[in-house]
Amino acid sequence: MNTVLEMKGIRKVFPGVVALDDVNLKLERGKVLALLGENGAGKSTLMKILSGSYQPDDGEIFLYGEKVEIKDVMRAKELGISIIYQELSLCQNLTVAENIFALQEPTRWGLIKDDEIISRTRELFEEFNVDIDPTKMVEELSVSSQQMVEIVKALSLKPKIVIMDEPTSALSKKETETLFEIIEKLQQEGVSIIYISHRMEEIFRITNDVSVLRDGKYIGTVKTADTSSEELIKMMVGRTMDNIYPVKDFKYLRDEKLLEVRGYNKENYFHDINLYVRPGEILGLYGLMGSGRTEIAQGIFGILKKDRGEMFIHDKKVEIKDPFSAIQHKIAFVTEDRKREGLILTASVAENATMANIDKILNKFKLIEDKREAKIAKEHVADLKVKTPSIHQTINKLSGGNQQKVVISKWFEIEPEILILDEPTRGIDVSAKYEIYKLMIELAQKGVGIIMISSELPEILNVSDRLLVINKRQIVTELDPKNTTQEEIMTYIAGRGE
Amino acid sequence: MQLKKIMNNRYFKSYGGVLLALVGLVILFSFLSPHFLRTNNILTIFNQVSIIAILAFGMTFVLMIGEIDLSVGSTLALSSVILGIALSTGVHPFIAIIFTLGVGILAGLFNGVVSAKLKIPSFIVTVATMGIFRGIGYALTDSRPIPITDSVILKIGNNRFLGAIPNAVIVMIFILIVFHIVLSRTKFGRQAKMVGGNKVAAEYVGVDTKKLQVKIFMISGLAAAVSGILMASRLYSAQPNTASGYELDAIASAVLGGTSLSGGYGTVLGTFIGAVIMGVINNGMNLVGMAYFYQQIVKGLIIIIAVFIDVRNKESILGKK
Amino acid sequence: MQLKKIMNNRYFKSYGGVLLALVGLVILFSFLSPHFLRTNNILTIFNQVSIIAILAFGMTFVLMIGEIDLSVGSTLALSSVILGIALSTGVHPFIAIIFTLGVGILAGLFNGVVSAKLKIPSFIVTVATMGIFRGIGYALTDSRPIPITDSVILKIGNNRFLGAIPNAVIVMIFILIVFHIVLSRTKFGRQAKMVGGNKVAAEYVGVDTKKLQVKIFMISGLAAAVSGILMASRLYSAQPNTASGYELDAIASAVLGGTSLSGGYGTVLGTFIGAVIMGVINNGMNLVGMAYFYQQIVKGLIIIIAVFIDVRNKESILGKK
Amino acid sequence: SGDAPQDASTENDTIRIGASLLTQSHPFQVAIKEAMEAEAAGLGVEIDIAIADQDLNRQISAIEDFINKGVDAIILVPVDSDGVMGAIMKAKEANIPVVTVDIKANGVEVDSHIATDNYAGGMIAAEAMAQFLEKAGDVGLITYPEVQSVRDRIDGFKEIADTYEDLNIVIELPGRTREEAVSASEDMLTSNPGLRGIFGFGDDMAIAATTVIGERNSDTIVVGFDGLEEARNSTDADNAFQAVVVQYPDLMGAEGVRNAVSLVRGEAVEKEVPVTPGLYVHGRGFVDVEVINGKVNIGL
Ligand SMILES: Nc1ncnc2c1ncn2[C@@H]1O[C@H](COP(=O)(O)OP(=O)(O)OP(=O)(O)O)[C@@H](O)[C@H]1O
Ligand SMILES: Nc1ncnc2c1ncn2[C@@H]1O[C@H](COP(=O)(O)OP(=O)(O)OP(=O)(O)O)[C@@H](O)[C@H]1O
Ligand SMILES: [Mg+2]
Ligand SMILES: [Mg+2]
Repeated sequence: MNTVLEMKGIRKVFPGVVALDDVNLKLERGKVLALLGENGAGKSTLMKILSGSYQPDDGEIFLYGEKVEIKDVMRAKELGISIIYQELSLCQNLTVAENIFALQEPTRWGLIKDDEIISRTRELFEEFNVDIDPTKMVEELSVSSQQMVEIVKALSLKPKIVIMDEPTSALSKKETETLFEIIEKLQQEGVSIIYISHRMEEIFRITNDVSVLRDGKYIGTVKTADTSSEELIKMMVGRTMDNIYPVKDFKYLRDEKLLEVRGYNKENYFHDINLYVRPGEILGLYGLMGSGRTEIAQGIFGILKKDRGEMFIHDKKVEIKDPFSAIQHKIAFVTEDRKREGLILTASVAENATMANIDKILNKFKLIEDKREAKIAKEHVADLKVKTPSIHQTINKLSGGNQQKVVISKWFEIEPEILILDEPTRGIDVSAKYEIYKLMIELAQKGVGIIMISSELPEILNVSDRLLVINKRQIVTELDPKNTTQEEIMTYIAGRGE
Repeated sequence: MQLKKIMNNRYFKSYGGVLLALVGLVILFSFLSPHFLRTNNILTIFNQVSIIAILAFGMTFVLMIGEIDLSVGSTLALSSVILGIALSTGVHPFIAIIFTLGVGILAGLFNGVVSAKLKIPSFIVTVATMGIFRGIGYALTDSRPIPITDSVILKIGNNRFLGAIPNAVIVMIFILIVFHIVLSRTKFGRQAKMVGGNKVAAEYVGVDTKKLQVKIFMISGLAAAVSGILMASRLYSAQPNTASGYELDAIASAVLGGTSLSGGYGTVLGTFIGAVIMGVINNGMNLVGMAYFYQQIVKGLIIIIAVFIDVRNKESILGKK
Repeated sequence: MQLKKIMNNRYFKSYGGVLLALVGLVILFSFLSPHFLRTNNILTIFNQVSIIAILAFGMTFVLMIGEIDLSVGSTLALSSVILGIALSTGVHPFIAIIFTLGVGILAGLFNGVVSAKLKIPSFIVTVATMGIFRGIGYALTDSRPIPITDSVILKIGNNRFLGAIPNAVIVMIFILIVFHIVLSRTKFGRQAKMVGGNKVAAEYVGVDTKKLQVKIFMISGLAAAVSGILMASRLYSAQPNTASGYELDAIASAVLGGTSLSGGYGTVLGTFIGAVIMGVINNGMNLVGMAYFYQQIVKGLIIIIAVFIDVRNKESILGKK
Repeated sequence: SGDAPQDASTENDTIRIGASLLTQSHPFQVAIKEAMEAEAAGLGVEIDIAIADQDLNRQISAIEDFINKGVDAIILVPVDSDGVMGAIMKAKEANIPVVTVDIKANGVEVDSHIATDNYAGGMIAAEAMAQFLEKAGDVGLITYPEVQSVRDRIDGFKEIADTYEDLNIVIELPGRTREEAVSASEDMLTSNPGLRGIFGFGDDMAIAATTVIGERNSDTIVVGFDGLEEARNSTDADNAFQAVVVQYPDLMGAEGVRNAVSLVRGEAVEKEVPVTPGLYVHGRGFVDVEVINGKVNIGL
């Protein structure tokens, strides 16, 4: 008997939402099962039921053929189930080692043996080929390092089943490779893995089977080897999609510099940045983790204060000293960390959608007009197919991908001329990605200049008109995405060394 | 179903729980005392509540952005001392009022600037200014009350509008309406809500969070100064030792009314309901003639129960895990 | 460089700022009063500080998990009343002490259960129990102090260990060491830190956050009861009206000592330094003979400055954008 | 707004009195309260007692509630002499007689006022201090400047102290509760090692000073105020506590209720019932005192 886990007839209802309806799942020993579905399909909810954070309204779970009740997180751990959550869940105020050994600390006379925690963390990092200082505070780490800590933390328990909910969305290329090696090793040790991702190439590379959910319903399971990306998309979306990337049939509208940055510099953050973007052009920024792309964007947007350099918009010199003045100059910035920088989690979908330009929802008495707000919010929800029971739903109740859509949509309200997107499609499903690309093209058609930061090479190569490669906080080269390859790009980065 | 429709109404969601608690209390006390439901007593309750309520209206703004203002009682006292001093120099009462409001705003400015610009937690800043403002009030008066004799000022807190509704209640309702609209319907209020929900995200859409914080403390200071004027009038004197401990009542009113202490949620109208609950408890227990110790105990229990009803109500509407 | 090494030391990072503020105050007052630096006065300061400090040690746990306990002053008073009553029934002082500590823990249990299990904000719960516990204290004594005559109890707060160090200081240091170790070195303390840093993450790891919260309020109640015993002994009587307003001093001590009000950061040792700063301010101003109003003003300003130094110090070490 | 009293009389015949007291956290005020309750029980009248917690606004609210409830008479220990005026005027508008106890009301006439003269009491304390110290020496005061009655005592004390050239008040520290008074005493003895006397505005403060002096083996003496049992016992004992000015809260409380009842029944009462404070001295018990024309004579 090779079946490790079976979930049968799982149902879970949230107010206004049937998140899961009669869902089945089967996991084999030493296999990687992909769980696929659009944003809000119920993947995370199903996994939270398996890991004990949610209780199902109906359905049964069998482990090694025996029925089990997973009443809380501790129980799941005891049963050998470990999870890497979609949202980072580390304690920022503790060190790396303290996070990894949370609740498992070795003690002597009731006192935690700090030295042992650190040395054992080192051993774990060596085993999994991770390079992070165990004594560092988590708040000092980059997002991707935090994600690696999260992964090691889940594996430190020597689980039989590991759930990975979009583990790579916060990882750079190099770390993604490390993760794949880890997965391979785990498989050989007989560990079973449930793997959630919106990146097709990953699914085909590392998984054995694929189960698909749509709108909380179980659609089916196929062998990865016997299927194609088209078929999977059809199962997910319910229809065929001819193209993953919409066609942009122009490079730019006018050969003029909409935004130009000359000699931007901030010690320790970015050096001698020269770049420009034309109306209707999509400029891609590619680089490895820590290469400083986010910081460059933050510099342009006035969050990081440059110590040298000039900026021109429509050839006029401008001084951007804070986000307010950036917005005054019609610059919009979709940040990469939606929870920390993008969303008001306590507010509704409507309030989040309109927050970048409140003036737009004021009536002639300068008072907020509920109707205007609702109209705008409904447009956004419809345009980006945001899955929510109502525009008044508190946004933290939405699935991750749907939250991301709202984060992007809010910037449309300032009618930006320059749009900076930092990892805009992180955690977004294929059809929504398509919608976002289409939106970018529509904006470009209207003359907006777009700067897109992405860690996904296929995306950056297909979507951008011009590509800048960033390494060590500098621009190393400019490439034409239509006439280059992934390999060529990597040589610019690898060539310069780490 | 009709009931379900009501239950799902957005306003019922916001206020349902506290209103329920309030109605419960009113029913309780009208059984316990025949005097409770008389028009005159109702007006008395609103009058008694007015000072705390106005403080709490200002406090709602402060709590909304996730900060706290423990200095409101002291600001109230200082303002009323300033009013007393100004009047005693013989200036026109109108000028004296303007001046007093100015001092209240200035006190708020100080709290706001020190907390926002020097990045000191507002709890600490306002614990400190709680002592500082009161100390200044004592120093200015040598800790003696200043009698208020000006008839205009005395009318504000003691007369009744059209012979029916106490002026203080009119003032309170006026501020209630203005503050409620500002918080729930203006850009400024929306920004405050954003800052309370996620400061970084608010900064990224161009909100100057420091300036906003300063303004919000100024609103709280202004509210305290208005209360200070009402207080001086009601007490026929400016008392430097007045209103100590009122900060906690103001905060409790706001939280009873559904304002979150960690920011992001709250309405001025809810705070008003919260303040009325506190007033009904105090008045009702006095009418019943309950002994002092038991008043303290019962008040505490009622506050817990009222918040519990509200928490339960929100949960049952919003659902839970 | 040597200095840089010191500046980067973990302990300097934690305590550097407050210690700097403390040293500054000590230098200031030793210039202002020739009596300030005498051994006996230093011991007096520690003795005077002991009660607030012990409250603040318990408060540090509560603040660590992002909650607040405003009832500590009332719990202190209630505990000391219980001690007085127990002694007056003639039980052995040892039994009376155990009983008193039990009541303190029970008070904490109530706060913890109501806030954690009923999901009512601890601010509201403890504002309410602040009134409830004190009301009970008044009701039990009919608001009259109970004289304490038992020699064992009187020794606790008034005698000196080996004729030199006041017993209350010994008790304080003992609790300081135990609490510091529990918070910084045990699993329990680590869980508290996790809950304060990221409650959801702590729950995902399997921390029973509710149970933890209950325990933490019990610790705060225990600390208040210990303070209550010292207080009764020091005053030769159990006073139901004692220690009102101490909660703010306790919180201020903890925050001065680097504890964050939003949870996740803080040490008991830091809190101790904070409490000593408060004690030095009070004692120093008394020695100088400063008038009452100015004491309030100056104390407020010093608190702001001390926290500012600490904030600046942390910023300059960690660097900023 | 004048309909309330009639309601009450039609509802039942027992006389109902509302009393608003300064605080419950002070034994002196507790003694007043208990005397009132005892007297009311004896006279067969109902009494409702509300505690203002030293908050004038709360006191006024309590009076308003009494008026709405339709009590027949109101007894007050005013939180503040000036500030209570408005509330008293409201009571008068509603035709409810008002009696003040312990602290008087300014700017408005009440039907009866029963009180110790705190100012005179302060003078007596200073005179006693001067006698014990043979008219010379440094003296410290423990004060509570926020409270009117305490200010009166301190002012009275200062008036007499000023008449003795060598009797110097060198320090005044706040000590609003017994524990604060302990710290204040410690600190004033530290900074003034030659201090010869401490005046505590209340029993708690005097007792606190006495214990601190005892711990330090100093020969400083203490004079107190209020003179309830605990303080008188301490005065009798062999320690620093030499004398205490005695008030008679029980007499004042009882007299207040009696006058209130008389007023309701339409009987005449005395407008002013002054209660001269006494002086209780170590080893002597009560001694004769008299205050005339700003001079104090003590039968020591
Ligand atoms: N706590 C909650 N309260 C209310 N609704 C919820 C809650 N959690 C999830 N939902 C809803 O349940 C549905 C499924 O959400 P879930 O997070 O499982 O989606 P997902 O498949 O993981 O999507 P994504 O790819 O965007 O992460 C969504 O419609 C979401 O809005
Ligand atoms: N000391 C720190 N404290 C908090 N966050 C940090 C710290 N150092 C780096 N980070 C964060 O880590 C992230 C990654 O670093 P960086 O921004 O330099 O790389 P990047 O090119 O933007 O890469 P990516 O977009 O893949 O994260 C950034 O978002 C940065 O804000
Ligand atoms: Mg998900
Ligand atoms: Mg980045």
